[in-house]
Amino acid sequence: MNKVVLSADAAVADIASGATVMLGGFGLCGIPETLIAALVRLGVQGLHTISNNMGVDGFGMGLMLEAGMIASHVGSYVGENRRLETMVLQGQLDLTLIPQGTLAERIRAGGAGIPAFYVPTGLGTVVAEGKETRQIGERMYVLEHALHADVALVKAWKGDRLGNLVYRKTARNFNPAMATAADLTIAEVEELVEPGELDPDQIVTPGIYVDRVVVGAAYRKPIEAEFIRSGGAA
Amino acid sequence: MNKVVLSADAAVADIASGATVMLGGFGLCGIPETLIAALVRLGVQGLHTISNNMGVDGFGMGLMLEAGMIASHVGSYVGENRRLETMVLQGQLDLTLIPQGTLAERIRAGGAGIPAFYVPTGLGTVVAEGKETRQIGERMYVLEHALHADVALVKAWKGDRLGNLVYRKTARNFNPAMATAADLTIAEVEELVEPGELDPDQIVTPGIYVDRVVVGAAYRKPIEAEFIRSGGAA
Amino acid sequence: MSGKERIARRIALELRDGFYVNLGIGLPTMITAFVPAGMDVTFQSENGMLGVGPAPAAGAADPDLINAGKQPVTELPGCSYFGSEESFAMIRGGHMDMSVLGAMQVDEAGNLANWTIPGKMVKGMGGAMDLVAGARRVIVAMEHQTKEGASRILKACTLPLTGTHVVHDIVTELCWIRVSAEGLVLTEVAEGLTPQEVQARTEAKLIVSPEVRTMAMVGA
Amino acid sequence: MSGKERIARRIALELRDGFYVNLGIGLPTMITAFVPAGMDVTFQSENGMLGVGPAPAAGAADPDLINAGKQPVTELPGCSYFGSEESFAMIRGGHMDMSVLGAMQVDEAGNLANWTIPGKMVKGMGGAMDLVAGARRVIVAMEHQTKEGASRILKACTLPLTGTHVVHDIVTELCWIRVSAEGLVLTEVAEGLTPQEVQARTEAKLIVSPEVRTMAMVGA
Repeated sequence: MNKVVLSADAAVADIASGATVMLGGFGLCGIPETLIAALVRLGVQGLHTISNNMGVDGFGMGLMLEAGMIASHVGSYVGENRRLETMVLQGQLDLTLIPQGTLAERIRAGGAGIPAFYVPTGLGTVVAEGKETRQIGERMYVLEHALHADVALVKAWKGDRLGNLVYRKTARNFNPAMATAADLTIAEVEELVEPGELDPDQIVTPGIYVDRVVVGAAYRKPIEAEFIRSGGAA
Repeated sequence: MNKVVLSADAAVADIASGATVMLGGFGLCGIPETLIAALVRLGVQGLHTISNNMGVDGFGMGLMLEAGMIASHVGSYVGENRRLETMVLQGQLDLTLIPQGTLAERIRAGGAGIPAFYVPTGLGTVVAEGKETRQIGERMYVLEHALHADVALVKAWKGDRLGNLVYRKTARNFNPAMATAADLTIAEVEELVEPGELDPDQIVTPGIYVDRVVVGAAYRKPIEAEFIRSGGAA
Repeated sequence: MSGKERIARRIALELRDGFYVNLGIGLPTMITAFVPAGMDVTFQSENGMLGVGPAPAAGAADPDLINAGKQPVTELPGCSYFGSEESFAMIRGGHMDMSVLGAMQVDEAGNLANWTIPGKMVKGMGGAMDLVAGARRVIVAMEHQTKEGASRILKACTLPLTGTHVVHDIVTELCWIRVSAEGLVLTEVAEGLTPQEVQARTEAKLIVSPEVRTMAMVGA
Repeated sequence: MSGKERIARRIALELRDGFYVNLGIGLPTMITAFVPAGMDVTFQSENGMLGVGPAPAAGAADPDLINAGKQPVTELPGCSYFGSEESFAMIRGGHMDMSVLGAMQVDEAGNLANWTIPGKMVKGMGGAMDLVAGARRVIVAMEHQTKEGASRILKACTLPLTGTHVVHDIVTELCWIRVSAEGLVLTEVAEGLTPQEVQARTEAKLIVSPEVRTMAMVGA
């Protein structure tokens, strides 16, 4: 079994316009840089993206925004995108903001065969508008539904050709949950290792969740606060 | 911060009769042998236990059964306990059997602030009797509620005095989920290491979930199939 | 060749390269011996392992490394371990290509009963209800009749169910049956048997496929 | 000493040995500098880390190691990393002893607004709604009034809420307020101020505690 695809362009080639795509990362940390670049080159349109943030002007998903590829977005924080602000205000992009933990749990649920679940988060706020609420025990809760995607693009530190993945420090974030919640999961890794090199007790994403593995290259990994301060010229 | 308690007896000393207690392990693999022995010595009564199995006659939770400490049990498989069979048939113990995956997820939910969730498991069977069912998308689902305990007794491989834990092979099983789902979590470890010795990327149970750490000793770790075959004289 | 071995060899034909498969305790476990050469199939054990290897050599058993039948197993390169909550997220979330389970009864609606007999002691369902609810394809592997000669393939199960409308295929030493919206379709019969002979040993009504053929099997 | 520093030093007094604490971006982060000597407090960052250490030395930043404010941080011995789903399971599940957040408005019912101003661009709530719903104790740390001199402690919030009935305590440079079922109880006032002076700068009605005293702080 060999899930390694030799180029990022080949790995994303069958992603269709209009697809729902999850992208891992928190801020610019642990984002699939290589796969995003390939997706921009592919030039698909009308994507429905799910990602905690949306990059910054000039990097990460910001490049997808600039390419006009995104029709709608579900995330929890999009603070640093001036272009996004303009697009939303002009009605060019449909933005849904939801609490970060609810986002993470809805994605996990999408991978775990749980169609819906109750949370206390957002009760009495706009987040709960139009949603079922109910008392369980002594407290009120909001019903939230699973999120599932056509494609998940995730970034790991090391991986093997069976799709087993490990992550490094806070670059883990949404990547493992998203890897479980799509029909097609493509992982980019910094280092490809042989099956058996990753300690089986330490594998975070078992290969069953991963369809394709791409070795990324030339990681920029800008630190968001510094990147923004320098005007994106890092 | 030092969560290490010097003896298992001291670690369990404040567990009260009538408490709800989760116990990690699958079969006899990864069970808190040392803490079970201490609990039997403590001699509390009327415990409500939650554990996938219930040991075997003469080992693991079988010792608690023999001590008459258990009033009720929630689990998924109790196949190898002749004493349990007798007790249930004589009405001495209230047994609730639920699907293994639902058990695991209900425990995770108990630790994760999710009071209830929907699953496809058990629909149309006795497991769903008396439970809400509802259509979500094209399929019917059953509403299941979180499980939470007064005390969780878990078994890890290595741990540090901050309560960080790692597990070994299939001895992981229910231990990490249970560690999150109790007011008081007591972990027994085979080896105590210094904080920082466990790679932060590899910690499975972060210390926040663990209140007390005990170093276990003289592990017997019988293999269930062989233990039963030899009449418990292993 | 025993009937059980014939069943295992037949199901092995359904494996595909890259499949992730969960095998129930007992008969289904025999399938591991018949994976076609050169084919990569990854076996899951619901107590928390992917990449389950064969039984260890005598004396080499590791008590921390067991399968869902509580028997010692070994590691294959690239295997991984995870907690029960993750293992069943994987199962319930539809990530297993195939689940093969034993049964006491199956019926025309694809209902399955394999976990309890009322009045006798309840042992528990373990992971069976999760597996049938979550796997992409559920194959029942069982001997066609009870030791007393009663049919296990019924018009309607009489024992408490493990799942409703969950079985995709039924394989016995006598035949292959596909569960369809129209009912049970007999697609293969064991060598030397006729569809009529299989029907005679089956309570449920079998729809004989126009393409019914002789049961094949791996390595036979 | 700035008002913000006084707030951070006052909240630091609420820390206890063994506490696990999540600090919001901005003012709350300043509390890390005032943990009493010899006290073990573990800071969580909701992007997936327990045991967050101070900022790295210049040039030593690791882009894979950031806090929820996307600033580079360092590891402390015994730290751990986990995914977002686990991080928020931890938060929502009631495992954080304390969460300290900034606010734009708080009101007499303990409602909090800190994530959006309609008409201006929506940046998103990030993890704030999860934190106020899940932490055992939620402390709001903010300057008492807006730059324009308007009260941030209102009879009822006018901005979209982050959570309802979630705030336990409000700390400003002027006072400590405990949210109770009866309303907002003024328990401490900054040195040199009277309860009446604090009330004059506050829209919400303050119930002056019979034991009202001067605000203390760590290391002051």
